[in-house]
Amino acid sequence: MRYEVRISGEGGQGVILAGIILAEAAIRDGRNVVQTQVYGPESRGGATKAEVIISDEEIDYPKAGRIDLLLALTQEACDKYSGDLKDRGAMIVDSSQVTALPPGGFTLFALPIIETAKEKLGKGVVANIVALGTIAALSSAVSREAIEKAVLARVPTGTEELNLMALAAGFELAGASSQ
Amino acid sequence: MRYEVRISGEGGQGVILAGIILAEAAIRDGRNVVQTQVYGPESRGGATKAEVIISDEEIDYPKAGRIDLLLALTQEACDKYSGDLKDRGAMIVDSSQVTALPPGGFTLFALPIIETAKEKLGKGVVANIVALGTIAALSSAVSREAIEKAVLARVPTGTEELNLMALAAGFELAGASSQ
Amino acid sequence: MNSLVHQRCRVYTTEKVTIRILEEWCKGCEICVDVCKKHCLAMDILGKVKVVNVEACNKCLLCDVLCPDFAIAIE
Amino acid sequence: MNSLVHQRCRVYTTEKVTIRILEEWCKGCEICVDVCKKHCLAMDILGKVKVVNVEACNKCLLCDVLCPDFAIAIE
Amino acid sequence: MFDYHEYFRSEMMPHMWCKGCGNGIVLKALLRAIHRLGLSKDRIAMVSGIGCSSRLTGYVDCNTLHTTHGRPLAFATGLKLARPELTVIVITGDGDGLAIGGNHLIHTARRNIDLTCLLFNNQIYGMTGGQLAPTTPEALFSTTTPYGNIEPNFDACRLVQAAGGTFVARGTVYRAIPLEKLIAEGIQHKGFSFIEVLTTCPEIHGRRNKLGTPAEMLQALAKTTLPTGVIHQASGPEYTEAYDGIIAKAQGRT
Amino acid sequence: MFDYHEYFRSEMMPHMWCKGCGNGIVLKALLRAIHRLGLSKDRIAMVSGIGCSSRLTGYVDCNTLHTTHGRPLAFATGLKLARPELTVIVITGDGDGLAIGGNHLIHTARRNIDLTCLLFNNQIYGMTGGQLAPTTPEALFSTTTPYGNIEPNFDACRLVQAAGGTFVARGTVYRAIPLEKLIAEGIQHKGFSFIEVLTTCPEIHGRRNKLGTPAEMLQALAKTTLPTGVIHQASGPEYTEAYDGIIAKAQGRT
Amino acid sequence: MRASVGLMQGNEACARGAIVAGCRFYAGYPITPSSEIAEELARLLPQVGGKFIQMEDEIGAMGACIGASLGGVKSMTATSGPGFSLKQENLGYAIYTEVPCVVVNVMRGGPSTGLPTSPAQSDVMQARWGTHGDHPMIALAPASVREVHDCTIRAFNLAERLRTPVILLYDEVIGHMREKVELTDPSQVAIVERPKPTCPPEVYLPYKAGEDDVPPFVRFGEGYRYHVTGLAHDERGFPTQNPRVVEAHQRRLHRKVERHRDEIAAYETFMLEDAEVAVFAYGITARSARAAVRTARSEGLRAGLLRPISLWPFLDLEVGKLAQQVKAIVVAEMNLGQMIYEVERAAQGRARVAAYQKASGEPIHPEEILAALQEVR
Amino acid sequence: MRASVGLMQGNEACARGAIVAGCRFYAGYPITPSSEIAEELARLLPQVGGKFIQMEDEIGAMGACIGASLGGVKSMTATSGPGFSLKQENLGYAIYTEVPCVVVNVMRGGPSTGLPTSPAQSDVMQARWGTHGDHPMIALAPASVREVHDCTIRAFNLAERLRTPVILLYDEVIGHMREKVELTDPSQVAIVERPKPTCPPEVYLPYKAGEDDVPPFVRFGEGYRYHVTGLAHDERGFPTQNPRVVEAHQRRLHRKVERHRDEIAAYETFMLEDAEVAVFAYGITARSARAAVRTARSEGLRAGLLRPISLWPFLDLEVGKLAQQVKAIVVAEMNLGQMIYEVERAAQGRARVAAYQKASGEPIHPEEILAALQEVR
Ligand SMILES: Cc1ncc(C[n+]2csc(CCOP(=O)(O)OP(=O)(O)O)c2C)c(N)n1
Ligand SMILES: Cc1ncc(C[n+]2csc(CCOP(=O)(O)OP(=O)(O)O)c2C)c(N)n1
Ligand code: SF4
Ligand code: SF4
Ligand code: SF4
Ligand code: SF4
Ligand code: SF4
Ligand code: SF4
Ligand SMILES: [Mg+2]
Ligand SMILES: [Mg+2]
Repeated sequence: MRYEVRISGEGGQGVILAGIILAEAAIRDGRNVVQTQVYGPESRGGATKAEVIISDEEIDYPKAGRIDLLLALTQEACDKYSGDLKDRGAMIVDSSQVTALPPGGFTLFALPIIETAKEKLGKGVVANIVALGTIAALSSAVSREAIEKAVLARVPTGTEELNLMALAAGFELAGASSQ
Repeated sequence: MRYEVRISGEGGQGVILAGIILAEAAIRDGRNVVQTQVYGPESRGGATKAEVIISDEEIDYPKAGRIDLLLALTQEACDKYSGDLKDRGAMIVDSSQVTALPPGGFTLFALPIIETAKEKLGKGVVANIVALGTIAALSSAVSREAIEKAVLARVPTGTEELNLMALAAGFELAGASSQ
Repeated sequence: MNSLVHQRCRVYTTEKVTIRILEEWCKGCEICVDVCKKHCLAMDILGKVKVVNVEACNKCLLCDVLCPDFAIAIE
Repeated sequence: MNSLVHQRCRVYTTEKVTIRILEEWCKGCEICVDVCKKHCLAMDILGKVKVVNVEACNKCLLCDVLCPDFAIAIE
Repeated sequence: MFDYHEYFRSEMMPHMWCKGCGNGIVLKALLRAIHRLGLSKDRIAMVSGIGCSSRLTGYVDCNTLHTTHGRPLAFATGLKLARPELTVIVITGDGDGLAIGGNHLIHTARRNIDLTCLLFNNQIYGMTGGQLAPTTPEALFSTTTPYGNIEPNFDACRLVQAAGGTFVARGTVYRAIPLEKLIAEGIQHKGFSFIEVLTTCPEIHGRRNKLGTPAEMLQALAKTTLPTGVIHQASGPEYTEAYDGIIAKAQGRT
Repeated sequence: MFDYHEYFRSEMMPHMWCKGCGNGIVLKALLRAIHRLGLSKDRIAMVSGIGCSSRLTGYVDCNTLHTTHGRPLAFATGLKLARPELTVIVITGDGDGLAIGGNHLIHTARRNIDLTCLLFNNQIYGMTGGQLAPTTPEALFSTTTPYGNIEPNFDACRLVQAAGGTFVARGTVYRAIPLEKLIAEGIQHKGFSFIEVLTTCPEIHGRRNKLGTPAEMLQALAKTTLPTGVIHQASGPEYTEAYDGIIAKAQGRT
Repeated sequence: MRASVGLMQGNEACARGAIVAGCRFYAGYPITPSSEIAEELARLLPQVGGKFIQMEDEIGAMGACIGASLGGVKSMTATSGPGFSLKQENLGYAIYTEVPCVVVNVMRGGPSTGLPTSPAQSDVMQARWGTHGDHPMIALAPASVREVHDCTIRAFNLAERLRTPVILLYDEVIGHMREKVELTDPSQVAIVERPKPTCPPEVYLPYKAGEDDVPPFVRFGEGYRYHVTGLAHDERGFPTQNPRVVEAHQRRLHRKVERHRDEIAAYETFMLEDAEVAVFAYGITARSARAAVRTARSEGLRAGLLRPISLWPFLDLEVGKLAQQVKAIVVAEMNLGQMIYEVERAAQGRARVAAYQKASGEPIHPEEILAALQEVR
Repeated sequence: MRASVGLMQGNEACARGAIVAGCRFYAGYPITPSSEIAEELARLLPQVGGKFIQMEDEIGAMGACIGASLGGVKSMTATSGPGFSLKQENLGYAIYTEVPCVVVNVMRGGPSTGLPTSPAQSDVMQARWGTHGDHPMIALAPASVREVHDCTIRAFNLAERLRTPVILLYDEVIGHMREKVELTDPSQVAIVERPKPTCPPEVYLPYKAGEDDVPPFVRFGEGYRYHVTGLAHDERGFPTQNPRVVEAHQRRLHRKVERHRDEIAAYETFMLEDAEVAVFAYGITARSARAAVRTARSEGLRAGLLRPISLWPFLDLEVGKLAQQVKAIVVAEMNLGQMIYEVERAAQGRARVAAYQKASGEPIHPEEILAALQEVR
């Protein structure tokens, strides 16, 4: 089964890194994976996105087209990148940033991702890891063990603790919401 | 009938100009003509040549291959460029410069072209025009009237007289020789 | 067209000076805030510039001249 | 190989100096003739250089150094 | 007061430059200089290469030509020869004008053709994401000098002067009013005018090398050790005028 | 006494240069300089572009590379980086090195890589039959300036110095012994050495502009108003050595 | 400038044709065997008020040419192999931004520096495909001095008519040989000017084409202020990444040339009516082929010649028809196989396609083609 | 450098493959979307004692690459469309002087500046014909990150083995995407070194080839002093205009590649055994084609895929055979018609050849190919 995830936000939020970690987690789970992103001047500042396609089969077409799960950290990203979300797909948005939602039938999870990062963890920069936690929790994309290891393998030494906490916070947010 | 003339000598002797004048004379006679020459570094100093093909029909292949008349002003030119002279073709050489002749069956005219230019006309530079006179006289390539007009049209003003004399001297040399 | 752009501006004005802010275009670089020696300007929570003390403005024009985004104009 | 080249040279010699001319290579530019203040050199009728006064040579080497064609050597 | 918006193509604005990028400040100075000189938009042609800075031509409502990387001076030379009556302004970057386009720069300077060239020196290749430029200071990092840059950099003004440029100046985005004046003087100068503008790339170059906020980077330019202002000015025959002499000669008029 | 023939490829001699062409005199000076320094032929690489002067590499019995028009310095840069132990000498013309190849010249100078570049300035494009060069004096004729040249010309030494060259010298074929010394010094200099050689093209340039016999053209060079000798010398980190520092860093050895 | 009968060199004919066509700007960089075009224009252009500049390299020359054309002046550049390679990037720019100009490549032996003073026909595929990205191409290949002159004029006419660069390809022999030529009075020659907008500046869209896919063109400085960019652009000339706009533009560029195929296509047939074997040859080689066909006929072999004058777009239809008629087509070229690929493609297996190829730096002799014809008879 | 399973970007895989292949020199000039190759090698090369230099332009980069290769170091350069156009002259030099090197072109939308961050497949004909003069060409077109890695190694091996530049062509999507890859241990990878002379310097002829048409190669500075020139040259490397020598050299160059066609040729077939319609697609498009073929099969359409991995020399034989087997071949490419010309030629009318072309800057979607297959079924 092909599973398509799109993580979107704004330049500097670590959206690409989140995509890479998600992809690496999937590999740890023994699955095939392709990760793509936006390039070029239009990705500086402004809205940006990373896409991860996970599958047990070979992945032929590498671009996302029918998104299973979309995460948007900003309103602009949500406006720009939610078009390809499949019918009845999952949409995770940052509840403080995204206020206007696109039309369509999807399962919405509005979570205070950035706030959690800033306030609970004291570091706005780990919002992307919190976001990853919510994705891992709300989908069957990757296992918890895999995403934890993947996070540890990518983050700068000395920040492991913080990032694990951020991930856990994401799981928690999602748990609270999906209950 | 295709008639091929090759005029050869050394850079600076005016061999190319002679070829051009011969070609222009042929045009005055109402004939078709193509003129070609050697290009490139190897034509500086050293041996050089100009070829003129004259015909009443269209001239397809523009390069000389079976030369009807070859003129060589230097030994080097003669060595290098006499190869394509056709069997029983005509070869005009400067008698003071060319001493070793190539093997083969041809009609030879060894004429003191350079000497004539230098001594009779007092100007070594008109050797090419003397040479033209010999060619016109010894072949049916162009009419005398045409070659005279062609010479006049090309030479610098003020030198018309000298060049016509040079041409006449060429005719004379040839006349003397073909008698 | 000019007037159209002007209509989109937020205007702060006193007798001496008018400061126009084209919020749409402001990218929030904070250059204007930094260069204003009179502390007239500050960033709002959405990362756009706002005028906090129009009275203090001495029309030095630094903000106007140095805003890379044509988002602030002093008249 | 050197000696082969040397064998092809025309040699003019006195006790003080040996002038070698590699006629084959001389292009007749007359530079050597012009720069020789001692008038040792001249052109022959075939446009090659020849030594006309080897005695006068003071080994200034100008001809050797300035011949562009490696056609004259002073020893 | 003067309104920049008169010179914009509204469809193209706001511009694509990053938050705090110095390019916008140069654009402003340029527009003020044009305005100050009272030039008609119809009579101005702007020619640029490829790079962040070179995107400028897209924003200005005159005759604009966004060429290939490094070649704007060559295109501009042809255009100027075809239409000497146009004011031709060339916009280039330190990569565009000094790396791939360095040869056109020195030859255009040598010919002394009446173009005004603004070289945006932000010490980096901005557009392509931060590779080494021939202006990147030694020891700084870029994506292609991960161990620090070992290459000495060009003094663009010195180079252009040595090549024969007759108006050579340097300004900075921090001193935007003097910059405007330099640009105006450059445009008025008959012959090739070269104005190097020290500008900032906070997004790519600043971030990687921790050079501070956009405002801090601007302020750092105030302390440049390079000379600023008009560095060299000379007079000499201008190329299109000299060519008029050739035409007169060819037509037997002299 | 020293015998040039030791350095020749006998199959390629005599050379193709015209009667009286200055190139042969430069070749001589170069061979003497090499001999004087006692360099082994195996350890010398000569790299040239395209032009009469660039044909030089064909004649010398060492590792020789006759590249594309204007690019010898780029090829040489790669070669030198691959084999820093080789003495790399670049032969170029005023068209090859200053027209089409001008950019490589200034960038090679900037990098200060240990190459020795001899630029044969004969004021013309010899090989292609006498077109304008960026060194052709104003008002002179060439096949592409039938009404006289209107372009100012480059001062190559000034340009290279402004670009950052650390050894800049000018010699003439008339003063062939000092030239030999300049070349030797250039080769010994650590870093980029540039030697402009004022030489003559009697066959094409001289003839068209009635500049006299080959000997007269040589002698005219004695009166050049351009400075000769070593014009500039400085020290600075040499590029391949600096790169060794990068390797040490990357390998954690510093 | 009054032309008539005379001896003229190929490169000179090119320069003169350019002047007749209205060319008033030339930027170039010398290279054998094309330099005479530049040298001639350096002399002629200022006489008619035009301008000549020798640039620092071929890249700059191509750029200056485009700049001048945008200034409203008909422009040209000429070069040979190595220089043609260098011009490719800016040539693509001219195609994409639809700036008319004429680019001449006098072909010499290659690759690389090769044989600077010898003829070849080995840049014909490069002429089609040399620049990166998708692009249409128009290229003409004259076979005589007279035809060089006329094709140069046609090249300008097509370039201006279709707002695109046109390439003129001929080899060193044609470029350097002098031939008797008879030229039409310049005043009798049809000259095409670029299509001008009829609308006022406010509504002018520089890349909006009408029916014929050619957008009207106005030079810089006439009040129609617009933007020209080599980035993908919309009808206003502004950069876009909109896939539909990009695709539409790309397709229009191709269609522009495609739909004017008949206006561009030019060829000559010789004794082809009843031919059973044919030669396909262009440029200098076609002259030898004509001689070979004559001889073949005299020896009883029903041979004929198809001589394309326009090389690109390729004469698919004509070659397709030919393949139906004849048993075999001999493709004779001075290269190791270039246009033969196109002939094979167009022939679709309907006739045998045989090669006669030569890459020695010498022109192909009629007897060589005759032998090739005899082999496939 | 121990490789195993991991996430890797296409351009990174290229850089890593180069290191495994023994590449120790890179000269380049940044351009999107190829820059990551340079950036990665700027980091990796000095770690293994190699060298990286950013040159002043692409022309210089190509030149430096050739210079370094003559110095005995395996060398590479990478670029995209505009830079690839600029490299053409020196690329021809490398072919003609037989200097091995690898040239990567990560294709983006074009022509001209085009769409710098969008994929395209529109430089494949340029890869074959971009430089002037007759020349053979080898080009590989990987379709996955893993294949980029392996093809880079193969490119070096072929380049060294055959003393010729090898081109690696892939598009922006392949260059930028990250994918799970499983890499062989570098120590298990077969690495080819250039053929060395066995004779002493006195008798070494740098351009005299043996049986296999590849002359042995010795780097500069080893006592085998010789001359390298882009002029036509003889076996000693010295300039010549002798027609026989020139022709022989030209033909050997072509034969050198031609005779090793089997070593070079690489392709993949997918469900082709019993196919009645086939897709011909390479690079990124082949991935969509594979998906389309799967779906077609599931819908009862006997479709298959021929995916060339080596683009040049063209797979004439394989396509010829395919044309005999199937009813129709859909050539799907991200351009307005390039490899389709070759397919048409090789098919010789035996199968219908249909095009699916896209030039919008977006990759072709599987459903588009599926529709094209259904149309020709
Ligand atoms: C021939 C070619 N090579 C490379 C590029 C890629 N490229 C685009 S902009 C650029 C450098 C931009 O640097 P600079 O000129 O300093 O402009 P900036 O973005 O810094 O303003 C490069 C290398 C290109 N477009 N064309
Ligand atoms: C790309 C390219 N453009 C042009 C040429 C033609 N060309 C060969 S040599 C030359 C100029 C030579 O002048 P210069 O470098 O001064 O050398 P000289 O012959 O005067 O020694 C030119 C333009 C070429 N070979 N390649
Ligand atoms: S004009 Fe000067 S004082 Fe007024 S807001 Fe701007 S910077 Fe501050
Ligand atoms: S300088 Fe301009 S863009 Fe920056 S914060 Fe101030 S108004 Fe906004
Ligand atoms: S060494 Fe001096 S004196 Fe002797 S021949 Fe030569 S130039 Fe004359
Ligand atoms: S300088 Fe040399 S080539 Fe010239 S005349 Fe003297 S010996 Fe002969
Ligand atoms: S990348 Fe740098 S130069 Fe480019 S727009 Fe952003 S800040 Fe400005
Ligand atoms: S053309 Fe000039 S530079 Fe070239 S060899 Fe002849 S004299 Fe020397
Ligand atoms: Mg920059
Ligand atoms: Mg020169």
